[in-house]
Amino acid sequence: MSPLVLILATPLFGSVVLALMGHKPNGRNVNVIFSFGTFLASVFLTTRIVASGPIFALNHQFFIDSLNVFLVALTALIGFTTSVFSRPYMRIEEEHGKMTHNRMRLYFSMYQLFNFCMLLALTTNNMGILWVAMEAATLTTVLLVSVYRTPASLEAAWKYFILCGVGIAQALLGTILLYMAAQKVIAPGVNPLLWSNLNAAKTLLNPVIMALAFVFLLVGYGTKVGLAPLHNWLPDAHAEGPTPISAVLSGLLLNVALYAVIRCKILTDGALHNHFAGHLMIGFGLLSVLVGAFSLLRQRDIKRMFSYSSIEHMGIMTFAFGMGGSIANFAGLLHMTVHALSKSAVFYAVGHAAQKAGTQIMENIRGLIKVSPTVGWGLMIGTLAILGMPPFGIFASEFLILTSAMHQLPWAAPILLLGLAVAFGAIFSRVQPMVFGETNVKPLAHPPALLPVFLHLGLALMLGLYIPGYLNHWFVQAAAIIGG
Amino acid sequence: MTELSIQLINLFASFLLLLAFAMLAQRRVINLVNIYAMQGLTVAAATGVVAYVTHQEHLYYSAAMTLVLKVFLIPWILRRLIKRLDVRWDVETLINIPSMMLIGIVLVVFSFNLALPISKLSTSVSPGTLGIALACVLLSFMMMITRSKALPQVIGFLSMENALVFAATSATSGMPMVVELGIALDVLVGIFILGVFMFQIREQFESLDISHLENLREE
Amino acid sequence: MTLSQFLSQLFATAVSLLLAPLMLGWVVQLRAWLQNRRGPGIFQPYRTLHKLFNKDSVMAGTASPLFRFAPYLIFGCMLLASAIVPTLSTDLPLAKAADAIALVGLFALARIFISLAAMDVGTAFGTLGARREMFVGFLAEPALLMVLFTSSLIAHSTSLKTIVITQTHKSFTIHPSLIFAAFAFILIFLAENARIPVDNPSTHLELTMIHEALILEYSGRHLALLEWASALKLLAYSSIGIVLFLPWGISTKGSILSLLYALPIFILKLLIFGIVIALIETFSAKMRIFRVPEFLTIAFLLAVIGMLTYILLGVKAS
Amino acid sequence: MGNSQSLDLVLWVISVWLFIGLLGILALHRFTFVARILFPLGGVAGLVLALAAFHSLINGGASNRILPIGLPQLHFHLSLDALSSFFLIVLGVAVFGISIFSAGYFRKSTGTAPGLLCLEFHFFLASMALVLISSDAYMFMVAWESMALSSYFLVTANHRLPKIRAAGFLYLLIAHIGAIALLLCFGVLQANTGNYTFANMRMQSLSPFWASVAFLLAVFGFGAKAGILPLHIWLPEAHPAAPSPVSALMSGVMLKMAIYGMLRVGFDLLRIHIWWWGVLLLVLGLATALFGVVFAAVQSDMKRLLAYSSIENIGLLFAAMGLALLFSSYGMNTIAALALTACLFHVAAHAIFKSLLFLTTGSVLHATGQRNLGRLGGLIRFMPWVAWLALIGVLASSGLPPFSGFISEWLLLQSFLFTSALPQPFLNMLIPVATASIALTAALAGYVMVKFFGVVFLGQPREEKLNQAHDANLFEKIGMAWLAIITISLGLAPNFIIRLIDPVTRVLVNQGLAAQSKSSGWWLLTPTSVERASYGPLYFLLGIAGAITLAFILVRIRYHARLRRSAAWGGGHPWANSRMQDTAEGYGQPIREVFETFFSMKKHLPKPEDTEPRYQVIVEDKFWNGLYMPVVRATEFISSIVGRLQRGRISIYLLYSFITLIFLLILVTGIRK
Repeated sequence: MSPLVLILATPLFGSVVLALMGHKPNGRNVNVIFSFGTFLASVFLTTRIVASGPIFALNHQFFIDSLNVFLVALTALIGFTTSVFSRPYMRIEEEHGKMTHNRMRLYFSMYQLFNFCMLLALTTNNMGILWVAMEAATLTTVLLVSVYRTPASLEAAWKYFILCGVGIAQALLGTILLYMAAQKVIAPGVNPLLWSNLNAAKTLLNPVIMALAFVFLLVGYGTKVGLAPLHNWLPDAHAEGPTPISAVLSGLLLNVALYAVIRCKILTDGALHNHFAGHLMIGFGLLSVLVGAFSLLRQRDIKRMFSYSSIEHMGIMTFAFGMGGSIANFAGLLHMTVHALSKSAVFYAVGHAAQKAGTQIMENIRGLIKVSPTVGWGLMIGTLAILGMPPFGIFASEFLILTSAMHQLPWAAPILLLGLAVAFGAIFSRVQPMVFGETNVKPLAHPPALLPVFLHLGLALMLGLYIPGYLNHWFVQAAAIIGG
Repeated sequence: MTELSIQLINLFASFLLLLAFAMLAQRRVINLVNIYAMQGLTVAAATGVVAYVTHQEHLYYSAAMTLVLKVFLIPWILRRLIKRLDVRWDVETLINIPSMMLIGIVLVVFSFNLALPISKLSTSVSPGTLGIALACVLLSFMMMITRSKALPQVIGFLSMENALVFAATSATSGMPMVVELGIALDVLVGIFILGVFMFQIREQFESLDISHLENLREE
Repeated sequence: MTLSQFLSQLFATAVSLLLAPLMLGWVVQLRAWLQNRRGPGIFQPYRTLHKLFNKDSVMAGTASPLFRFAPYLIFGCMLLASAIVPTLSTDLPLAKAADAIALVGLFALARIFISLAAMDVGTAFGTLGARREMFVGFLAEPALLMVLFTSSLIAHSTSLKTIVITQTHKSFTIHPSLIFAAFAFILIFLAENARIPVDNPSTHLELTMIHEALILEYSGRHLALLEWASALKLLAYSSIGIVLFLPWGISTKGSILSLLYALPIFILKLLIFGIVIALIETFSAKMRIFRVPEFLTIAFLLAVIGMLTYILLGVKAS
Repeated sequence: MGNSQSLDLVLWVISVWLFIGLLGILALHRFTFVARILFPLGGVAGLVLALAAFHSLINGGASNRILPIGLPQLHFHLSLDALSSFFLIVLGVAVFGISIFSAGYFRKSTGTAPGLLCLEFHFFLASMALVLISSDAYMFMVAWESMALSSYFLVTANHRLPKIRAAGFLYLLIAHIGAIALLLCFGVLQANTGNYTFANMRMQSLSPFWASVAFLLAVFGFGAKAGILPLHIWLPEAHPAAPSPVSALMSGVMLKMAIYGMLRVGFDLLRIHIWWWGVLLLVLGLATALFGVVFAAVQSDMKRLLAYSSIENIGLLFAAMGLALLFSSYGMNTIAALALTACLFHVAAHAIFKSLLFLTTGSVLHATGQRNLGRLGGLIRFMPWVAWLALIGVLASSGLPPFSGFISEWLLLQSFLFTSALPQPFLNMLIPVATASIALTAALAGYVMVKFFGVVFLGQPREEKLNQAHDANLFEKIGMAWLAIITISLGLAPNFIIRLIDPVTRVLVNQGLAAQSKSSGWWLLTPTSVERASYGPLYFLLGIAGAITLAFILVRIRYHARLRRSAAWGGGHPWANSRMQDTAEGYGQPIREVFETFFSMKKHLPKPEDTEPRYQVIVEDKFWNGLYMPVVRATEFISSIVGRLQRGRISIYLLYSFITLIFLLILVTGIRK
């Protein structure tokens, strides 16, 4: 239980420290150190879990099982790599005059706080705290998105705040309903908001209330997942914030929101004994895939484009979890992991590319491999990984999802095919000339941090060809927990 | 005794609904803030009653907290914002008031028969209030949709949050304290951030009319 | 293969090798008579060949080895073709080596080489001739194949030997499909052997000439070989016609003696064939080169219809 | 040494290729090391691969292996059976020639670093080999897509040119869509067992409906790779764009992977066969063949011409497969085996001669820097090696005896003549039409090849600088000579190949031709019986050679060998020059006239007032404007509609979520009722 405390305490403390000295030249290093500490703690925790199964902590307020432990590890890892990426990136931004001292402080401290919120949301056992953490994560990211204080960034942040605020309010109503349903069945003295208790009693929960609750929860957390048609905040927030934030938004926040949805789905399925929740998720998933794919075609801003691709991928995952079954759930979890890795890697590469070209408009970024082959190849390979080219992990999960969809929901398969095909055409036709061809971009002042890019891509590659035993073990167990 | 308290809670509930409609119909920002404060008061009172009935002392705290936060602190902040930003003028709505009212009534009916079966099952002191809470949520949602200025939107958001708290206390006789605290904290931080934002939006766009915030779009 | 078989094969081949110019001469002579001319006499082709062989061969300075090699190869192809087609007997060793399809392939080989040779020197006429030749070829070849297949369907075999045997020694049956095939074959025959109305072997008119344009750059022994080869081609086609449409009289034994018996019948058939050609050539006018595709497409379609009718009737029967 | 050893050997070769690729990355710019050492090494490895596969084919039987990578529930399953062995042999033999050629081909000046090319090249080889030995859906797809990916990078090796980038993009897009279709096909085949091994798929018995779905998906997926009509659109763009050895690999070998997949799914994994599948393949194939050859005839770029002729050959292969499917659906396995033999033989033949032809274009490209037929000519004088080797490829690919192309056409026609045995009269009607189109295609192929060879190598040089053209260097010569030798021996010893094909057809339709071909001796090719049909390429060759030598000797003895050289006769024209020759366009003109309906042509005729009159015809593919453009426009239209979702008004966004909420709530009440 000590590593758990560390996981939560480190970023919290870090945010305080960085709020004081984030503007100092080595603030960015301190940031890295804190993230690394969090990462180490998460490694300890995972080893603990590997050794001795699920654990409770702080009289059952915290709960680590195989469904969230790998998400904790993933979050900590990407939090760490992103902090590494932020070092040169934010420095260059500062020299471009986009960041003042105060903004630097705000940025670093909020970055740590954001990590804290997400880790809290992942580890807590209390549905109420889960809601609080999600809301807090929204607030921190709002500040991070608006950190440049440009009109565009403010507009994006405002929309993000209002839409996600309203959405998350629905989630609160859902939580209240959940609580209401729980009160009837759970003995007094037992906390009816703890997921573990709810899960134990889920078959008793009143189906009518649960159905209603799930609708509110799905709309609420679904807004943060970026499910169409609740997705409108997502492209703006991704495109206008600093690139590291786009990376963690796509890589982590969406995952955590989806994780919340899954937790709720488990309870709802238990209460309803039918596939209601699953069908809703399938519908949202397919809609998001189509909307994401077709929106890709019209993009000119590179970060905006990749945020739409995040919508598409979130749709695929939601579809998979909605479909349920051991294979689909397994694939969904795998997709969560690999998408987080590859998408953040792509955003790292994109960030450097945009800095080199001095713009995010794709027509003006050309021939990257001429100037810096690493960034160019990073972008190219990352894009191919995102587009589901083997042997990267996304292909593995899409393989499982599509093949099992072909039998469970044959009518959905052509929709997915259409979505994937359109997405491929749209993204690749834009990335190709950015990487290849004659160039117009200029080299950077500071060496780009490409370790994160290739680390992530390497992991994604590994997961496509070989999934470690314990990870597989987790996935299988988690898939079993999700059931459906 | 409990009979009376239940009637009281139902009274507060209907009062809340009334206020929601009033907010929908209200054009002046400053009045919106006042209505919001009244909502806060109602919620606080209702919470107090529930606390008295169910003898949960943590509900007294939450009642007090609501009182401080939503009757004094936040309205005060809002008033200062209005003064500083000088946005005392009338708010034109995107849909005209009568039709909004009509839609509002439809929503109320809808949410009532949505909540009906649940209220039947409810074990809490006043089962009927859930429908009203739901209606209030939807009404404030609609208000957010139909207002084209930043501040009214925020107020709509806050009133929605009020309705939620009311739902929590009346329908489930109170969430656990830690959750209540968390919610309150989030709301407080949120309002501060919004306050800061509005100044920046003001200086970037020379107005708080969010119809200016339409540059991020697909051409 | 035994020695006797080998000998009879040699004999048959020699016969067609020697008869070929005669056939050509016969047709030319007939045409002359039909046009009230005296004509050069049917042995003129032999004299021409002799003369050409004696002459020096003049070759363009830019000509490549391919140009020199082509005449021999074409001559070889035609010789082999006339050896494969059962003229006198069906029981010849080479008959196994190639069936109808291979025969068509053989003609195609010759055609491609003569076209390449014509393109080699790189004069306007050469390339023009090559283009026209290939153009005629790509329609005539499949048509010929179709004609052969019509009989193959009847005989359930593509080997000419079996076709002859089924025609002659099975119970006599009338095959309507063969009528279409016959008409198609005549058209192909005219086109492939550069006869009127497709081509006129006795003029050098830029607008119309095909075969003459191909061999324009050749002279001396090479020209002789090519002329002989085209004579052989004429003979081979005639004997294909014989095999397909009037195969009676072809011996099925491989002995020299039986071949000798079959020889006069064969010559007789050739004479008749010559008359037919001469008549057609006399009574039809040379058509414009643009019309040739239509002419050949008709042939092609006739052959296809032939096959179709066979199947249709076959269906009715069964 | 048993079969498992040969599988080991195959794996070794694959890993050697991967290793060579990595070495290439390490020696990124060491040109001589990469070109002169690594590439030949890869070629030798290819030869080893061929030998290993040959060995296992001779031994017969299959050997399986499981690698401990891949998905946890689904490790990589490998299997080396007759089918894969046969294709591996083709791969190895072709690769040897191509790699040796590449050693001499790649110059320092090429845009991409030689090491990178080496990496992509050898990963391409490895992925093709993996496709052939993979025995579960996941590994197959991984190898399949890696193949597409590595070849894409090779195609875009010279990515400075936007045209090449566009070609590469189109290629990868269609390949990817096809791959997704294949994925769905495997999804059907696994029949919801969650077990993706081919072994399991073989055991499933699908309902005719689902089987047909799987089959159609497979046709789409593999057809997209093979360039079957109307998915061919990428092929004439991508193949010419690549460096010539890569074009050779793609046209010669990679297309065959699609054929392999089609055979694997259609005959091996799908146990039931339905007659209309065969008809579908047959019709598709014939249409493709005719289309390809007609378009080849009007091309004026030598590599495009060859690419279209590849489309034609793929069409023939599909037709043969369709025929086999048709026969086997009626249980006529012997004839099905005949058709399959034709198909497989043509796979081998085309792989070799098409690679040879593309390599020759590579040498021509290097010597002249010219791909446009209109600017070439007369090269046989300056590069005799290339010319004569090309001639062999040309003769083979125009299906002339006694070369390899003829034999497959011969076998195909033979199997067509058996169609009269089919029980359905409607199917009998196919014979004349199908046979006619096959014959027409073959004849046109001859036309095309004469155009190719005649315009490139014969005649007068159409440009001044062609006179400096140099012949191929040693590596190139060796590479091309190897392929030429294989082509000739394929043509002369067909029975040997048929004995190799025999076990394959036994796997697919458990029938073979080896017995008959053995019965009538080595030199005579007799699919069924001597009475029915026979062809002896060696007799044939000897016959021609004998006749030639006879003629030669007679002429020399009886007459003389006097030869005078002089200028060519210019038709009475005083200054005959090379401009007077027929151009490539001119050569294609008759075909354009006859098949006008096939093309959409833009003619530019000179006007009387033109100072320098110029006649130009641009021939375009009707499918591009007729099929692809509408699809693109439809997609853009939909995306414009979807774009309206993001109008920037926060109120509208809130309205969306409001409506969604209300909708779902109504849904809940509805469910409850």
